[in-house]
Amino acid sequence: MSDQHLLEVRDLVVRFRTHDGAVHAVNGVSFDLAAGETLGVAGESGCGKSVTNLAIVGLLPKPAGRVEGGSVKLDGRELTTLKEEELRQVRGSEIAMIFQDPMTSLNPVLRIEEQLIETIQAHREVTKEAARTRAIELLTAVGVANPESRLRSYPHEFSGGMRQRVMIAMALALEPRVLIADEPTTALDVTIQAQVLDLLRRLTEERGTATILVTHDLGVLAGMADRVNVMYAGAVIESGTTDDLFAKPRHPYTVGLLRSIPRLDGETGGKLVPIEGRPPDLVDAPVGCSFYARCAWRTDRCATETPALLPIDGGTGPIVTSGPTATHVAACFNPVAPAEVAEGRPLPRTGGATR
Amino acid sequence: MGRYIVRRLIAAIPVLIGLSILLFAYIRILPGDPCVAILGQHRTPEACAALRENLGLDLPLWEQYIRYLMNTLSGDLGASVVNSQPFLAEFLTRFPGTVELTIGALIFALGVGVPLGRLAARKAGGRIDGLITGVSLFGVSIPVFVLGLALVAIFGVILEWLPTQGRIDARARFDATSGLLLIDTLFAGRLDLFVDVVRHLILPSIALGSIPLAIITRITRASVIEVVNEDYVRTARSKGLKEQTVDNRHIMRNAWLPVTTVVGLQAGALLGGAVLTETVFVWNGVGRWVVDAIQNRDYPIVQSTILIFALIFLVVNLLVDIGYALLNPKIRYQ
Amino acid sequence: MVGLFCIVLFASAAILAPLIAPYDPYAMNGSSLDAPSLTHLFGTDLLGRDILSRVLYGAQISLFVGVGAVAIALVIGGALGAIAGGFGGRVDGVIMRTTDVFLSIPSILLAIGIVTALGRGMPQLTLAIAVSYAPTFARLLRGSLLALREADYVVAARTIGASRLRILVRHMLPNALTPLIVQATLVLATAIIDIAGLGFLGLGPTDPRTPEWGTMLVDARRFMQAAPHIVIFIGGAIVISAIGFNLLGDGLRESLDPKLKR
Amino acid sequence: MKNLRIGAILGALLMVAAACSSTPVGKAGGTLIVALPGDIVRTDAALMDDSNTSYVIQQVVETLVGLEPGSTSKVVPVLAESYEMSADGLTYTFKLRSGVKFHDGTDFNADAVVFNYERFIGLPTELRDYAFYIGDIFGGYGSESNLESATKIDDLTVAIKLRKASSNFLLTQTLQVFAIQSPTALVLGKADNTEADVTKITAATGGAGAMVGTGPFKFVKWVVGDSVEVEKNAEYWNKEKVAYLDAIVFKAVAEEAQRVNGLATGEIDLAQTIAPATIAEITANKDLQLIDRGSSFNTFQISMNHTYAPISNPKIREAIAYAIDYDFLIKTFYAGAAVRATNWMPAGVAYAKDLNLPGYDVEKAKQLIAESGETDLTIDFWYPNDVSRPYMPDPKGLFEAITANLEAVGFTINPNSDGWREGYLDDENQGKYEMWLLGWTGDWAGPDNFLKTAFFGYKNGAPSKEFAYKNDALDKAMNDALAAGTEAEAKALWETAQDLIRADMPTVPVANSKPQAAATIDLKGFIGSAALNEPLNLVWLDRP
Repeated sequence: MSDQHLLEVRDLVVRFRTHDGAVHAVNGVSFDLAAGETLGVAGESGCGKSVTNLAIVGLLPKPAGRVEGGSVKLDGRELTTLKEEELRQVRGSEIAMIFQDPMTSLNPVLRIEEQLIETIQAHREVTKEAARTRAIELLTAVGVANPESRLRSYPHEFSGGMRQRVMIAMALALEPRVLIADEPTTALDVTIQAQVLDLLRRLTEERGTATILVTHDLGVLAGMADRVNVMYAGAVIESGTTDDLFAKPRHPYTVGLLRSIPRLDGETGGKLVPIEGRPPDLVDAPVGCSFYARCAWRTDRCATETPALLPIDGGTGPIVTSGPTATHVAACFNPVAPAEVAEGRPLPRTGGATR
Repeated sequence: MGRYIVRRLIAAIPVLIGLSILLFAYIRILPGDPCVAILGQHRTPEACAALRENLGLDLPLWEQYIRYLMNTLSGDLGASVVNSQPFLAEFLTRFPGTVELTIGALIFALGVGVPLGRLAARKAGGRIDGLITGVSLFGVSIPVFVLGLALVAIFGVILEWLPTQGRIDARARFDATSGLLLIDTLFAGRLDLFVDVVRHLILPSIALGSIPLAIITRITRASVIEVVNEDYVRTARSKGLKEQTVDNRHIMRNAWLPVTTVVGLQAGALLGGAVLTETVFVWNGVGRWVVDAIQNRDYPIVQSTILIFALIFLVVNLLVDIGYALLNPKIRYQ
Repeated sequence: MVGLFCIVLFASAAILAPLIAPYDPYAMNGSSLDAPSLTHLFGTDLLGRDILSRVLYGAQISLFVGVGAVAIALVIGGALGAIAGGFGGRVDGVIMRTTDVFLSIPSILLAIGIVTALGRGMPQLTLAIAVSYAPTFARLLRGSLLALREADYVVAARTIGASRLRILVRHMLPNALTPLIVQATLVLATAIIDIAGLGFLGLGPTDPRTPEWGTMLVDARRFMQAAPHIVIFIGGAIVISAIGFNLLGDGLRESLDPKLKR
Repeated sequence: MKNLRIGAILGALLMVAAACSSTPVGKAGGTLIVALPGDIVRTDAALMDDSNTSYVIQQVVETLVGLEPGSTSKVVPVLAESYEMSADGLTYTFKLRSGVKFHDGTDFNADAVVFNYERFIGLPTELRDYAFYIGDIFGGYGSESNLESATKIDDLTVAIKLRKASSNFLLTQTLQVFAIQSPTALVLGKADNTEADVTKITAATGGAGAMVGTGPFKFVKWVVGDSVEVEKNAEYWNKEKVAYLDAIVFKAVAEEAQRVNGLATGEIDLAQTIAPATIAEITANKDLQLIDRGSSFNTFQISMNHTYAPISNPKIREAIAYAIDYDFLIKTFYAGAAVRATNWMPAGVAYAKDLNLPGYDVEKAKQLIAESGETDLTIDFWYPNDVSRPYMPDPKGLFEAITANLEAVGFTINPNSDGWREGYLDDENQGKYEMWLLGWTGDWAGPDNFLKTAFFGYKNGAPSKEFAYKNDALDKAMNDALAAGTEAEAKALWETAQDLIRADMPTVPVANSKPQAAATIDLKGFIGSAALNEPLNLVWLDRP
């Protein structure tokens, strides 16, 4: 491929070994990320969003979690087969991460200073002084007042929003090319959320950092992401530019997601409709469409055959996997017609509702 | 920090008062004449009269208690019934032995327990973990005196690797100045004797340290397993820190906290266990002394030893809490 | 599994001792210090008494004193803990400072002090062990109760105007008992070791013929070289029982209280 | 009477000769580690009343007269070169050795002896409770003491005057209690501090002035609760008996097993007493030697207090004597190193005769119980739970076996025990026990030491509270025997006394044991003595 993407994930499979059997956490996820692009990932809890991210940087919990297939390439360099030491050098400096809960993601017994400096010194041969200067710059950049004195503080002396700013500063400390932000604002107050998101967008834009933004908040995605992947049961089931996806969602699950959040844009008549049922148990290897049990649009075919991620209109042209012209794809045999999006459809009460 | 210590000291006051009341009551609930309990066989009517006067046995209880408290605070902790030696002087000659023994046991327990716990946590669920858990179960289930007897028989008598009794080779005829032989021998420049003292310490330390070892192993394992799954450890890894840095700085700095608390609580168990260990290993310490005192109905010695041991326990726990606070900034600034 | 096996072994030895013991534990019916043989599976002691029978009857003493002591400790400690945790305030303060006092004394020393003051004997031994463990139970129950005070269903019961006592007895206690039961099992292991320890220090039962493990161990110690099997059998009995209760306690902890699972 | 004393003097002369006989030349040097069953109690010889202290003190301070090594009855001169008794038996004149110096460099002379003996007479009231023997042997202090005065005749001659004649005087003066200590040191150590707080007396507690004598070893230090260290006195007056060893450390090792372990590992060179249970182990170890101490010098008995029923009934006491399986006890607990007691004193003591005591006979015991008419056969029975004694190596085991014997004939036993030093001895002495285990190791080889001092002599004119055994005829016989004019008279009176005791069976003597010691095979020149007077200056270590 001539236009190599910054990050290419292909058919990623992750399994967890537990006492109850293997959990199929990620089942063949593929996506690309171009430089400077922001990819949103949406989906319910436990659908494999975070696991995918951890798998990319090789931080799956050991020894239970394992990448069992697929590849992850950063600038064409295969990451899944790297030695731990090589992977370590990638982490933090080329791919950085921000986690959901700023309250627990910072080490409570270490000063902010130590946590920032160790990040820098882990990858750069710099003096402690230089690292400290850099740390102050970073804190200033994320809007921490009195950075010099705040460096001496411990995490518990910061508010949640401030802590997340520190996390962002830490993640951007080495100017990584990819930033993975895993629900960065979920744990924050709504008023703070906006500030932090704003900061994040500003800093990534300034630096041209490609970002994967994971959230279950579609509202956030609408404002932040260039493209959106919707995940369900360890797989991407719909993908497209943010505009495409929000305007014409095709997969029944995406539709469900959109209908289950309040619309702030003043559109009336849209009642809040929860998606009935629960995501499937990932212990059993999935057969057929994983959304089958909860799907109002299901057909018999869905029960036995797994739908592939294909362009929504059955187009035959080349599939664009990144950028503003990305092809809108969905994994569904019986996509939702645009007309039905607003109204929804009741869940059929017959046959196989529980699996 | 200073305020924290002061607050902890103030919190210890009611406990000390309660302890003094308990021990004050102890001698008075003993069957028979307190004069017999306190002066013993060699009592004379004059001595009894003097004692009554001194303790005010005819006064109301609260006044007697005040006297007891004043005496105790002024360092008068009573005297031995057997040889009339004042408690404190005799205690101080034996205390260094107990200090070395308990510290030896603690070093053994921490030095082996923490690495074992870390190893078990790293291999959690595996065969090594199972083995370590089994060993720690055994350690917590085997009484000090049974283990002591076994160690003496195996490593002392059969293999002749290590000495079985006492704190130092009696042939060395060494003049201890502080009574802490590890320090005394070093100061005297007697490296050979220092080694000898260490060799004498090994078996008793293992016997006494086995239960704390087992507990520390378990708590370290549990604590590391818990910390390993903390978000900040994932953060540390995601920053690309070396595994060693993650381990030492991020995991252990936090995992130490519960271990520290347990070490403090084990201080009491160590002092109690010293009583049995010293008996088994003919160790010249407070424990062996208090056993003799019990057999001889030397109540003032028993009473004051309990007081001092309780004080040590409180002080050690205060130190542990301060250490905990130093390790845990959240407490420090509260 | 192993734990259960040890417990069953220990408990059945204790309960069935009169039935399964091959000899009267007091009868001097063998020659002195016999090695294990078919007639005396564990050999005999200095006075020619059958060691197997004595070890079996010894289990009885450890079990009775141990269970008795832990039961008393549970009742005393439980009551104090319930009052402290259930009502709080000044009562709580007084009770907790009192337990602090007792906890500051090493438990074996406390037990020694009590036995010396009250005199030797099984009831005294039981009480001494009980007093040294009661404070732990009091603290534990109080802790659980305090945590439960903020539990939703307790708050709910309070808002509908249930009396404090009723809330304590009906809503809080049943939910706070689990850790107490687990702790009691673990303490049983320690109690067995402590009983033997007191026996080892010569503070065992008044009748020196009583087959108490610690007392027997001191006697056997002199024959460590000549008849090591005696020390091994008695020491083994103590260790196996303690392992049993420790394993049972761990097992209970894991099955009853997943929160405590570590 | 005269014969008796002349005998003693002859013995003394013989001893002098024996001392000159050639002994194999030992190897000088080395430190000997001696395990004692307990720590010493005092460093002031006058305040001593236990065998551990005595064992240490005898190496350091010396008496005017002593016992020949290995003997329990042969009096030999030590610091006195010779002695003679006046015709009325009241004055003993000691000719002192010249050129003897105390360890502090001061001279040993008549002044020193007078100082010490005046101290024995007028010990401060507050210290008298600590000095059991002096008061016991002389019947009190001051004007009550049988010691009237000690007078300096010249620099090397002292006359000691008694109030009434006492045939055991010389023998008692061999006790370590009557050792001569340096007066200078005693003053320095505040030995007679009139505040009489014994803790302020450094001479008694191991500080300044402690144990300053003339012996072959000098006191170095006492680590209370643990060990006592003495070192060679190179200036010892008896040039032929200057110690081979450089030093001795006496370690308190209460645990019998640890004494043998220590011998096996080389941490101990000499265990002063060992448990009979460990004899087999010691003989099996080729690096160790068992040391036999010859004849027995002790009696182990089942003690009884006649205040209590059914003990008060002589038939019951006789029945108890028939109920005991003596052979089993001796075989099991003494490993054969004991003999069945035939008397209340061991066979070697003067005038001791076989009293034909009851043997093991269950039927006879039952029959006597039936005849006694007693219906309540419950007895409170006590044993000490923290010691072993030479005559009673395993009190608990003996107690268990004896209890089983007694229950077999129909008694009901209430088992009791207490710690030795403050509890047991005090309580049995106060008459609180009905039946208990106790014995006596002889201090000197006179019948009075066993029958009178240890057992049945009246205290303050009345039966002792200990046994509450009232027999005025016996008390009179014993007192008369001590003051008897002729040997024949003494013999007759002592035999009468023994018959009286046998008839009443006040207690049940069980065994006379031969307490053994054990040592590393390298230990040479050790002369065991049943009285435990074992000077270690003659001992050497045959090791490179």
